[in-house]
Amino acid sequence: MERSSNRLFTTQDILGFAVLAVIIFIVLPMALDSFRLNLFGKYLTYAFVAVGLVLCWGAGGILSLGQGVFFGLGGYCMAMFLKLEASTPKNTAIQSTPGIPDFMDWNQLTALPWWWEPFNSLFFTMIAVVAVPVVFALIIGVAMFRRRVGGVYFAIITQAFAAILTILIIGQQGFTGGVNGITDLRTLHGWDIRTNDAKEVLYFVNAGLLFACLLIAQFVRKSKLGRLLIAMRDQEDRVRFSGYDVASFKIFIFCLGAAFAGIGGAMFTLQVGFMSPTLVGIVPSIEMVIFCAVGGRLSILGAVYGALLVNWAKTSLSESFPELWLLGLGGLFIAVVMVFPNGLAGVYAEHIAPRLSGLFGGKTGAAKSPKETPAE
Amino acid sequence: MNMQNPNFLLMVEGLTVSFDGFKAVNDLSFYVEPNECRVIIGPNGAGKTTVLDLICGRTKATAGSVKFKDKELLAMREDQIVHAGVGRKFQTPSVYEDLTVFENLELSYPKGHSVFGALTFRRDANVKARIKEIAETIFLEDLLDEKAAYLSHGQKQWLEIGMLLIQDPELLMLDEPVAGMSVAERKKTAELLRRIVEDRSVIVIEHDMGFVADIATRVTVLHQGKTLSEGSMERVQNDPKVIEVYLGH
Amino acid sequence: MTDRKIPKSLAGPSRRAFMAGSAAMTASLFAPKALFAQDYPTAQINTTGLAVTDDTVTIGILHSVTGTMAISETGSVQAEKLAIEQINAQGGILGRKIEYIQEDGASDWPTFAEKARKLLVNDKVASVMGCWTSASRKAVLPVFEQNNGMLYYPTFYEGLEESPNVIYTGQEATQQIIAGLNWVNETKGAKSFYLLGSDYIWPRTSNKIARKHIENFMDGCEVVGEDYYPLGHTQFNSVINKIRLKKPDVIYAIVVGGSNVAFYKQLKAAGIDMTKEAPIVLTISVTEDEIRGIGGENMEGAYACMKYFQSLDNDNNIAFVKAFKDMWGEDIVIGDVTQAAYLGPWLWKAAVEKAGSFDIDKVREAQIGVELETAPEGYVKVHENHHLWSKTRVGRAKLDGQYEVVFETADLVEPNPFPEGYQ
Amino acid sequence: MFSDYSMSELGAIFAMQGFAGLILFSVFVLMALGLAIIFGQMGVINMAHGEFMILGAYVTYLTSNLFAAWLPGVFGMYFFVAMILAFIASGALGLFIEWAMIRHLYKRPLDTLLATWGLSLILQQVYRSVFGAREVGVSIPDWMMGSLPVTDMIEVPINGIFVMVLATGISLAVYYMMFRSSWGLQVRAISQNRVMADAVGINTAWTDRLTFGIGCGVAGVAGSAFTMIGSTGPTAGQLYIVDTFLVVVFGGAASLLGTIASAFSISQAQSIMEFFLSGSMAKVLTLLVVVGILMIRPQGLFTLKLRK
Repeated sequence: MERSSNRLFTTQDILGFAVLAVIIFIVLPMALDSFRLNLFGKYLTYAFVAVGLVLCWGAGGILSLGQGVFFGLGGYCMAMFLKLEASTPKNTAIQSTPGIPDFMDWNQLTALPWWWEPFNSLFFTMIAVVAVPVVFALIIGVAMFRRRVGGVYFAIITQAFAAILTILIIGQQGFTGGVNGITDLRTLHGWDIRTNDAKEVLYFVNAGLLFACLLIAQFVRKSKLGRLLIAMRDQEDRVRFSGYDVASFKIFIFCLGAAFAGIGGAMFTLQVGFMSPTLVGIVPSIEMVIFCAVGGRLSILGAVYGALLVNWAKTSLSESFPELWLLGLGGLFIAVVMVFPNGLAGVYAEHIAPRLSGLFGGKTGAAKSPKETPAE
Repeated sequence: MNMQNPNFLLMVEGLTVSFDGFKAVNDLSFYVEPNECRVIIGPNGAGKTTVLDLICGRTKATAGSVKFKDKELLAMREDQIVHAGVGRKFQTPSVYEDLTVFENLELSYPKGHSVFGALTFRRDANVKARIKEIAETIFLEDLLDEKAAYLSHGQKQWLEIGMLLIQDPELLMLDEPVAGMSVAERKKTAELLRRIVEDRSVIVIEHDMGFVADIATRVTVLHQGKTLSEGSMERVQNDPKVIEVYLGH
Repeated sequence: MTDRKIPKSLAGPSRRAFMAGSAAMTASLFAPKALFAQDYPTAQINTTGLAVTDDTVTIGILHSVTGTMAISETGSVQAEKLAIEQINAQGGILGRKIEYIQEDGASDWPTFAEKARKLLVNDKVASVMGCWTSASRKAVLPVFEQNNGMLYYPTFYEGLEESPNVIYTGQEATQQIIAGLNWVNETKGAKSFYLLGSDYIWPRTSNKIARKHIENFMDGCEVVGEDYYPLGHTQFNSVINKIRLKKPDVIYAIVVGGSNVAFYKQLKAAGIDMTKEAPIVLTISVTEDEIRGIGGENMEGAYACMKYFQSLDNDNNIAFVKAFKDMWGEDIVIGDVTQAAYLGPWLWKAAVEKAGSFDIDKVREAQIGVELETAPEGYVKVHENHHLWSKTRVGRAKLDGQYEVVFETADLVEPNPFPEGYQ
Repeated sequence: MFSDYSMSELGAIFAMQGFAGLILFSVFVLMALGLAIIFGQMGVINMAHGEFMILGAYVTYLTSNLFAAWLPGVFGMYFFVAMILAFIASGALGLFIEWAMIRHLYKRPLDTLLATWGLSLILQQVYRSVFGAREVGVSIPDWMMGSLPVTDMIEVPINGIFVMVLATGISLAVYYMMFRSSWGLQVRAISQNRVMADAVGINTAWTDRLTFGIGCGVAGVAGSAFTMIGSTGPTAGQLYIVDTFLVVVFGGAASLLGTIASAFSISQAQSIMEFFLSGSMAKVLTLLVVVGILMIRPQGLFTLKLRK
């Protein structure tokens, strides 16, 4: 009675992970020049968020329109560390108060605010990158899920959080760099992150972290918790009356999504070289949902493809037809909802996988209904 | 009639809930003994389902007390009530349609109910054996790998009962368990219930009087949120107040 | 100002050139001193592998065509394209036609950084005309510094920056603020000021400089209130009430974008008639471009402090306005930033020709001290701090959406991005 | 902080500040009513609500140009024509969108959210292509600009009064339609029990379409009115969306009265705080308070307690 869904990896999962690994670790680095590779590295940072959304939204039915908040918090934590490192008294000698970040000096701050101090430590920063978003998610999650706020209300309130944080960051520019963000980041422990070599290294670090997150996500999906999430999405009351504290599961998965987003944000900062409130607001938050939806809201690997594909399309379309980009993106939103509700993964499972299995004569689970298509 | 009888499994006293002034359940009291099968009947809108909702924590009471094994349920969360030993089946079958029968039962298995527990839960031999055992009880042993969505209406009802049984509750509350079943399924369900009652108490809401007579130890008649009559099936059937309510209007 | 090395025909288009209509034809007719490519072998003038061929040189244009900033940046793109066309009509730079690659920053700062990198690393452009907001400039700045590119940045901005890889063709804050404040104090007798702005770095820094100047350098003057609203805010009745309460002589407004429209409409509706000048409204954020959205009737009587107005009456500007309208349509308006954007390609051309090379380092060196007599705003000169010497002017908004110039500084104002005593 | 002012000044200021709050209240009501109808009664999230408003604003712009060109004599009255046209244009687009998109998604409220977000992007680009990226200046008839002096210190803006009258009028009209017309009865019946409403012969498909259309039409009228106080550009609609949703959610989604009460409390809170704090902080605090209250009381201000 061994059931395939109880194993961490089915044959098909292994295949899916392997293909993605080959694409990310071998094909892209070989096919792309350093500039394009860095771009794809940036896209991959959004994939962290999209994978988190698959867990929250696809599996758990919790649609957060505020993932940008967590992405931003992670990114800002990293940016604060890098900014402090870049603001040596020597580099900032022309300031009235050397040794503090330039934007603080422009805003008449004469000393580093106390809550910036810990970000002198890389170790603390690495913890904060995950911990700060998680604590935020925990507060929001406890407040909302304990009171059984869900669905549309949750979406709107998380969206409001994105708006609030953006206004706050912009308004408190002496502490946050305001609308400009935290810019001109240079080195990580003396290692210049702006060189092409560094960017390549960062790409692989990023890809490695993404795979770690994918494995965690796969583990969660395949654990009993993963099945519980699906059960909760469809029959929340039944789960509750089977003796589960539904809220704690939702809080957990929301925090996990926030942690992924925070890591993504930190990697974004490292690869792009700055962090700004435009990554926090409502628009990027919703765009991250679309990456997830395009890939297939039920598929963690799909989320990665979704993030890569949409962003690649955005870059190339806006290079050649900037006017058309919004039309294309808008159309994509509508199409993915109305025509391909399970995104790329759904298309794969319905149309490609059956043919593949017919081709190889194997039985690779093609008969699965699209509604519960597992990864890939 | 404030009876502090330690032999009662469930003591409901002065239970009241009002929705914007409308008292759906009004100062209701009743007591359930161990191994009793209590059937609650009453006309539509009498508050039957609301009573179950109140006991299992789905609806918050305005006043009163619900004691289960001397523990006050009204102060507890739904999942804590379940862990205390109260199971609840809903009126419309609610099973996880996307999951298989096996997985449905597995999710109800009383282990790994914390976040960490669920992450580290392993499907070991004990779990499998227990699931198999329950599946036999609810006549679904051949359908373990079927998705719940493909079950018949009656089979879904059984599956939901099975999901409760696997937790081995001391008090089981069933809301119209035979609604929408064929005659054959009804008979099987009655047989199932009789077996269940052997080692636990059950509260059943039911309209089908034949079925009620078949299983009930005692019957409580609710009317406008209050107890109208209580006792054996025979006594209740002959109570003029009950006849008035059912036939008079 | 006597020692101008650049021949007039090189430094800018002549007025007659525009009137001839066909730009291509004018090149040979009116630019007798055009330089020929064969005099400048590519290998000599381009030693760092920029996108320069024997007959073309490629530059980048990097502005937002989509998103919220597209409203503001459109004018800059148009001005830059006009300048490029005119330069090409005169024979190009060192005999090479300018080609451009236009990228869309999409009002998104990471996209700006990404596109800047693309232009510099992949396309190897010889210079970039671009950016509008400070945030986009801050985002691309490290990219330009690391890859040694050259950015011509057109917007008036808060200062506090002096990058070797940027030429700031707009005013830094002191150039825009101080003369205007002095003027309103001296000619209108204004003593009390209410500072208002959208909540981001440029209005905040500008108001900070304004406050320092009012409090430290203007006798008997005071700031009676200071307020900031989020970008995109559309309800200003509360602050208008506060203004009534404080009764300032001057409302010093640095509101931007859609908020602008809301602010001036509501100001007028609240019965503050700006033509009566009680209080006076003085702004540094409303150019002719913005008035189109606000409506001339809602703006009439307000004063703006800029370096350029479309109504400027000099030959350079008359020709510029005509050429601009010929290219982009009769009903287009030209604001301060649009003019500054127009200067970008011309300043770069002058520097390249002075250096005799496209190499960034040589251009940078040559750029200092470059003068442009043909600028629509009048004569400008590049300061060694990479900003321009420019005049400050005050205009009064008219019903038709144009400004009437009521004041200009006698001399060019020195750019001072790190003003002592104002920080 | 009050010591600098005389009592009469303070009185006048508080009167005007109260009035400013009322204007903001009217603005919120206008923004939120259309959304409250659609979200409250149909459970559909219309993220393109702001773009429907902007459509109304563009219609007003076109109408003003038409009047200026062809009927300059009655230009002062164009605004009323424009509002009717705005209602028709936004309403018609709403009917079409319901038919093409929304009706397929009634069971997936989160998906309507995404699809209508896509719609909003498309509409923005369409506006940009048709009307240009710049804001358009809508000329307002002279009689609407300016203010009425009540005392020598208190002046009330006429467009503020106009917005208030309009908000009251539209609220009454919506109230009448919801609670006095057969359409309203049908809408309420459907929102209570769709299957039953279907069974008793209500044309649920058509009622839904009409509801969506009317909600969008009201948004169009709001957009038309907002040309008096705000900007009209392709992306201006985005400015309103968060505020609007919070007003509706805070009010308790199913209750029109709740929407009005919530618009009132949010506008007054914001208006009072704006007077004492910087505008940015007032905004942040208002949003935080609203979100905070929603966390404690997720069902919003007004809601019926229902048996599940």
